Amino acid sequence: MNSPTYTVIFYLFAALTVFSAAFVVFSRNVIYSAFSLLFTFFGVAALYVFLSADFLAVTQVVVYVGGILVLLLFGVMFTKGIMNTELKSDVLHIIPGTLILAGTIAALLYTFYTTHTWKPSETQLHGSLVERIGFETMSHYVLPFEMVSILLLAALIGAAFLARFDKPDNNNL
Amino acid sequence: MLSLIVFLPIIAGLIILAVPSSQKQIIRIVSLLAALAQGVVAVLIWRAYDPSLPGITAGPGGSPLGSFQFVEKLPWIGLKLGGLASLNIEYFLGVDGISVTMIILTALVSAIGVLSSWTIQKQVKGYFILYNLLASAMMGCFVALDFFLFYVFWELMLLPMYFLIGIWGGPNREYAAIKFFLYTLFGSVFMLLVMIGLYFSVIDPVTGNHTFSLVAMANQANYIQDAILGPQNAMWRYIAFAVLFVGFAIKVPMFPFHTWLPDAHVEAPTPISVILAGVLLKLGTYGMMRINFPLFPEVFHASMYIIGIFGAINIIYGAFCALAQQDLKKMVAYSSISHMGYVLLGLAAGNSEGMVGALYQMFNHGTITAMLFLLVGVIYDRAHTRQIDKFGGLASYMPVYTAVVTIAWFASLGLPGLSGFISEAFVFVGAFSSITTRYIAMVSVLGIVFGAAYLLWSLQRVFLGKRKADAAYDLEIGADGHEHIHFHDWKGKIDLDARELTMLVPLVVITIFLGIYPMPILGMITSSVNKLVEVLTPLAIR
Amino acid sequence: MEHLIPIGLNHYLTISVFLLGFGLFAVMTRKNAIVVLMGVELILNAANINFLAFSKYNGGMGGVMFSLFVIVIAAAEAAIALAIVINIFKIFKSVDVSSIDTMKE
Amino acid sequence: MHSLIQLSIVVLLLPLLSFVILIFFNRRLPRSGDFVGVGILGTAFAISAYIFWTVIVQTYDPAFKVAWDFTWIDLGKVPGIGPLQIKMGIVIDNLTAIMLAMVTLISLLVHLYSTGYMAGDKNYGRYFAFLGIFTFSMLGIVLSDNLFSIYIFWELVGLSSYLLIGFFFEKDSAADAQKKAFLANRVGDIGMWLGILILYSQFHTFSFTEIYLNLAAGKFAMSNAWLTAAGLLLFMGCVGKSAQFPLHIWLPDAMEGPTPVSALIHAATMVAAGVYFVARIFVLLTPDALHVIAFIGAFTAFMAATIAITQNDIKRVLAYSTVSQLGYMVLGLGVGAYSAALFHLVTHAFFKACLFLGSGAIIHAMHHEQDMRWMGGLRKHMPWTFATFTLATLALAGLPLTSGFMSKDAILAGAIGFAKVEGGGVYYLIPVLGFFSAMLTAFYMGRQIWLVFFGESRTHLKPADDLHGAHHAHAAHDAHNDLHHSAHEVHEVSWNMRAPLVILAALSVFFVYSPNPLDGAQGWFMKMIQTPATVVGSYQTATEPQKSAVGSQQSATEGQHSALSTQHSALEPQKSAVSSQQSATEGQHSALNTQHSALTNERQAELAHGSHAAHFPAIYISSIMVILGISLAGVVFVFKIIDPDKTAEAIRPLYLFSLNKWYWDEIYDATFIKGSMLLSKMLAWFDTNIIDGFVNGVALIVKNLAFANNSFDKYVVDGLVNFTAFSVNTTGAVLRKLQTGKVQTYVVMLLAVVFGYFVFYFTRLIY
Repeated sequence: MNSPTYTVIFYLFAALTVFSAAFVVFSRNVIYSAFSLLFTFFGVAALYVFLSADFLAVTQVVVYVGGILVLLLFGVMFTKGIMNTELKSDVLHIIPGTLILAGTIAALLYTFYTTHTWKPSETQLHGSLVERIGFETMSHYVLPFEMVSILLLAALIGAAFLARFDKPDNNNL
Repeated sequence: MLSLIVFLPIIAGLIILAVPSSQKQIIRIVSLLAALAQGVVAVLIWRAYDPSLPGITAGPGGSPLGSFQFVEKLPWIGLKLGGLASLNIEYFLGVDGISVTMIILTALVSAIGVLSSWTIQKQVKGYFILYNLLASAMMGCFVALDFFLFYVFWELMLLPMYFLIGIWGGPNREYAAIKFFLYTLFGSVFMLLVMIGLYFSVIDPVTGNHTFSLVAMANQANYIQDAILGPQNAMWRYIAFAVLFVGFAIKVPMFPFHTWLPDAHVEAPTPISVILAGVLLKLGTYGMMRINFPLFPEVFHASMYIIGIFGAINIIYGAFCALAQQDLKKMVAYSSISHMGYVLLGLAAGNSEGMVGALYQMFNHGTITAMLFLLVGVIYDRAHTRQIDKFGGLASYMPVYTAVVTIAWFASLGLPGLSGFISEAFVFVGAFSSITTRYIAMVSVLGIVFGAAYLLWSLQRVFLGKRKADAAYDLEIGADGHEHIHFHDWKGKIDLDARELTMLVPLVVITIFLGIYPMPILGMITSSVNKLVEVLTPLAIR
Repeated sequence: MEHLIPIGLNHYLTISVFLLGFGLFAVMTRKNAIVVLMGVELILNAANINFLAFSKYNGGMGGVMFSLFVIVIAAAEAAIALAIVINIFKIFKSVDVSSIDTMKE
Repeated sequence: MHSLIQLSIVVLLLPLLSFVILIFFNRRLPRSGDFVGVGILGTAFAISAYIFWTVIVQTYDPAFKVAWDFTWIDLGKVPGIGPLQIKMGIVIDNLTAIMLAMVTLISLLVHLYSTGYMAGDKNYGRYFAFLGIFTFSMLGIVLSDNLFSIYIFWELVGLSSYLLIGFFFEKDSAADAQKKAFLANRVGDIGMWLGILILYSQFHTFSFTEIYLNLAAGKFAMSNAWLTAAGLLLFMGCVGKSAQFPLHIWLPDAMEGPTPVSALIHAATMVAAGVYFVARIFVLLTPDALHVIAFIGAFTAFMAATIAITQNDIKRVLAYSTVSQLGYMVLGLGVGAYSAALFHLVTHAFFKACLFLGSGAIIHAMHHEQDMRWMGGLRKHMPWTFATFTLATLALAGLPLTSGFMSKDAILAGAIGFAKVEGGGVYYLIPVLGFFSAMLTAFYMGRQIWLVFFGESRTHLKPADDLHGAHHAHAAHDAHNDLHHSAHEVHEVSWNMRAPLVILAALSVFFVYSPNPLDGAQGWFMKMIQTPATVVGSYQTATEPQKSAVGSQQSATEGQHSALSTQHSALEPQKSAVSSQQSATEGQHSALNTQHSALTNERQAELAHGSHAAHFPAIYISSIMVILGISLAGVVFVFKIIDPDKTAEAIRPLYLFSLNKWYWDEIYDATFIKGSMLLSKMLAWFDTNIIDGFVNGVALIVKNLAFANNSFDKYVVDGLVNFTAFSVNTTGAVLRKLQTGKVQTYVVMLLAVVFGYFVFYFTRLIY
């Protein structure tokens, strides 16, 4: 499946992801970053499709785009609503930040491209994984699955508890 | 079953962790329930125990199942140490006659201790969590058959003890706590070295690997000939024995390593004193019987005389020091030094009578000394002093208390009909029957007289006669025209109240019953002790 | 140029490296707590990409499952984090992370 | 199980039952439940009287014996020994039956008496409970068939004596006395315990019969000296319990207890337990041990008699006379007059109990006045007491027609015979001391009778400052009344205190024991209690040939061997099982008898013969001595020919020596008590300062080293110190900068480090 269209589409999505991610980071406006994060997530989802993990792609879209991102935006608006601070957010120790950013990226890329000893195995994943994910979830990963669900429940309750207002003794939380 | 009895208190501790610290009553009740459950399991073990199996060494075919009971054996830590060797440590629990009595004792004393902790008001949550941790560690020491596991529990015991003395103790508690801690740590460091040495000199006959299993170590055939602690290195074996012995002797405590005991007791709160004297001291002698002697039988046989001399010194020296004390609790502390001397003497005898006496003395000293410390705590709660000359004539005003004290005191001085006598008698019978310790026994019989002397003297000064001029309580004429006493800022009952009676009465009953009919305990230990004696006697004499 | 086509493992890794770098950068530099959270999300996505890529080219299901769990946990984390942010605002009257230095001394 | 055994078990447990009932319920029961004690003791006495009847009167057999035992402790299969069990058991022979009846009877009478004497005490019920546990443990001693259980009950008797002496524990004197008694007994007990240990270490058994069989079979591996030592150590128990010199000091102080208690415990039963015990172990005592015992007994008898002369407290006179009489019994055992000594034990128990109860009646009537100097003239007021007291006194003094005469005379006869057999010399000291003490006894008892009952009441002579003596709390105000009209207040005691006096007095007349008032040997007692055959004769013939005629020695040893073979045959089944125990004991008892006949233990034979020969001389001498003593008392106190005070002045040192009880208390206090106190103080000091000091010292040394080092730095390399301080400052400043508290700064650092690692890694990778 190395048709040029495939490659082109891949590069499109890759670029979308990376640039929007960069925009997320570098834009000064929280709202903008939030929206560009939306594109990043879409791009990642697309990459998941390329990685033949369609189920995950859907989950990505549903959870991230439908959940987290809305949550973030909600938080942004929300905080804006209750607080009248401007949405510009300035930065601190920018120099070490950039240095480390560049350094990390460079180092990692260097590693990848110098030590290219990846040996792709013969049995690669193909096609849709939904069924296998279902099997795995119910067979191998049933315990993590349960634990994760409990964790999620606890997290939601905790979030609700933490975020509630009108308790005067919130200050000691 | 054993895992259950070991980890019950820790579970209780976890539950307590979840209880908000304001709910003191719930915390207390939870740990009381845990202690009672532990007691129930102990009773089950006692009933299900088969006294015919000897224990000590492996049964037929090198497997412990033939001789130990309730065995639980799982691989626990298996490390490849590269060039050195592979470190395989087992989670190996089991019970024989030597440990089953101690299990019962531990369960009993920890339950009593929880009851007497009821009056602790300061940081109840932390106190009971530490207490339960301590209880688990003690129980673990008694059931562990893997040296490494034993060591883990042994060290695990120190920490809670340190804090329990250092936080809930008396005025001079930090000093006492750190002293206790350093002393015991000093001992256990050497124990660690010997443990490693033993590991590399013993081969498990079943698996063929090195092993920490005490059962395998107790069989001299499993030693590598030219290993560091193998049969050929006599000198190293002597050194290892001495070092290990010191490690345990500190816990006993044996003269001259005993000075941590009086301080620790005087500073510790009553329940901790009860635990300390009731169970922890036994761990020293238990360690000797389980580890020190059967692993180095020939060294033990060579050093019986010295051990006996130390035992005699403990007996007489402790009695004399107790005679001179002004502080009631300190006197009791020295008395327990003296009584542990009997255990040492019985062990030194190296024959069945002596060993049985020693083991039985360990049990009885656990119950009796627990009683003594509880009683001292009772009077301390009321009068806020333990100075003997601050009392006098209490017998007229606290009859029940006096009666219990009299029983406890006489049990401690070895009155026939109470359990202490039988054990002391057996210790002497054994020590005299073995030619090695005959003259030592003849000397240490003096301990009987001086024991009676200090106990009766304190009894007279505290309870008999009339109230002293500077006593810690006042006389007043009650409504019924009789004289009563009242202690300053003590609101409760003057005589023993219900809680104190529930602590004391079981101990009294046990003391009397075992004094009249000792077989319930002796029947369990005899076969193991006979086996142990057989292991200890060199082939030449056997 | 020939190693840009066909699409191989390195491509995905590269993307994930970029996402990771940006995420780190956000976490390091941005003062607005919410942007910091976004950075965290980016990092998580980078990790996911790695997982999936490796599991695709290795043929195992482990990576897939793991990234699934990562997504779930990310959701939980986002919820909690936002709640925390709101609390932070309640206490410090701002979402400026750099102004929250009560741990100092 | 033999029916007698069952009955005896019932007798043994009844007093314990009374103790349990009374200690728990005395507050709830009417009259504090004294009727419980009396009733239960009555039952016990009835049963033991039946046992006595069956054993002594019906089966009139000197060798009567039933035994029964059960396994108390099972030590399993002990390496080197084999199966090892410790048995508890009961043996009933004539001696046991007699003691049983005697103990229960006296205990019953004392219970009855106490209902009058102790009436109105605030711990009335507890008192009877203590009497119950005492009786229980005393019966235990009597019935035991092995050393271990005897030791157990021995100590229990000590406990109950402790409790009863200190019954008025508010009095410091009582508290001291009880402590003293218990400790003195303990000293004796450890000796006894060591003796038991010696025997056990040889035979791994505590049972009398097995030990004796093994001994007779020559299984005693240690040297003969050890056997003597074992005998003497066991005798130490008797020394403690029967208040022999040098442990006699506790008995007079024990009079701090209630008077009935003194009668029961410290005159009749408990102190006699020592003698009983020596009788039980009599057969294993070597001649050397017996010599020591005889001398100790004689010395004690003499010393106590001399002390008793000058005492003024009515109870103390009796106490010392008790010590003296116990000395007689021990002497009798020592000289081999076995049956005579036990005979004296029984007779003495009755008349001494009578004397104590009488003195109790007097004290009761005199409102707790115990000093004989302030009594007098009680004859008219208390006729019953007077009559019984006098009769008992005559028995104690050993006048003919009384029980005391027969027994004491038999002992003295034995002493003479002993001296003859041992070849005179120093051994004649024993009979001499004995006779002299007989005279002294007569003298001080005459003095007591006179001071108490005759003359006029001297209550008003009492100096006022003596009122607040060591009497009861309310003695003082009572004595005040005595000052004015005591004579009218003194009156005869009530019936429940009178009846015991009468019964006991009746039991101290001769015909109870023997038809012939001059010869106790014709009585049932001396016929029933016969000297048992010693089991150490073999060692004698082996080690000390000169002791026995060499001529007959071979025959002796041969006969003994044959006896041993018969014994083994009897020994084997006896080892087997509990069921066959009784028959087995019968069997080897006969074996012992055959051994007795075969062994021709000449020493005992000669002793018996000698004492028989010395019978009539003893009668004459002792009667003369007694007459002398009484007449002397009369001369001094009745006819006032010699003024006691002047005599006392004349021989003041001797007088003081006797009045202060030979200064034993002072000596012991100066040596043992003070010594051990000092030692304990020293050791405690050593403990806190040396040992603990060493522990703390180590820490201190380390600390001081650090300090020294520190000061060195400070004063020598100051600049270095300054530089250190400076550098520390700067580093601190820098580090503080780093520690911003901002999360992101930390993240930056972290990542910087990670990145640094990358760099390091790649450089290493490249080169």
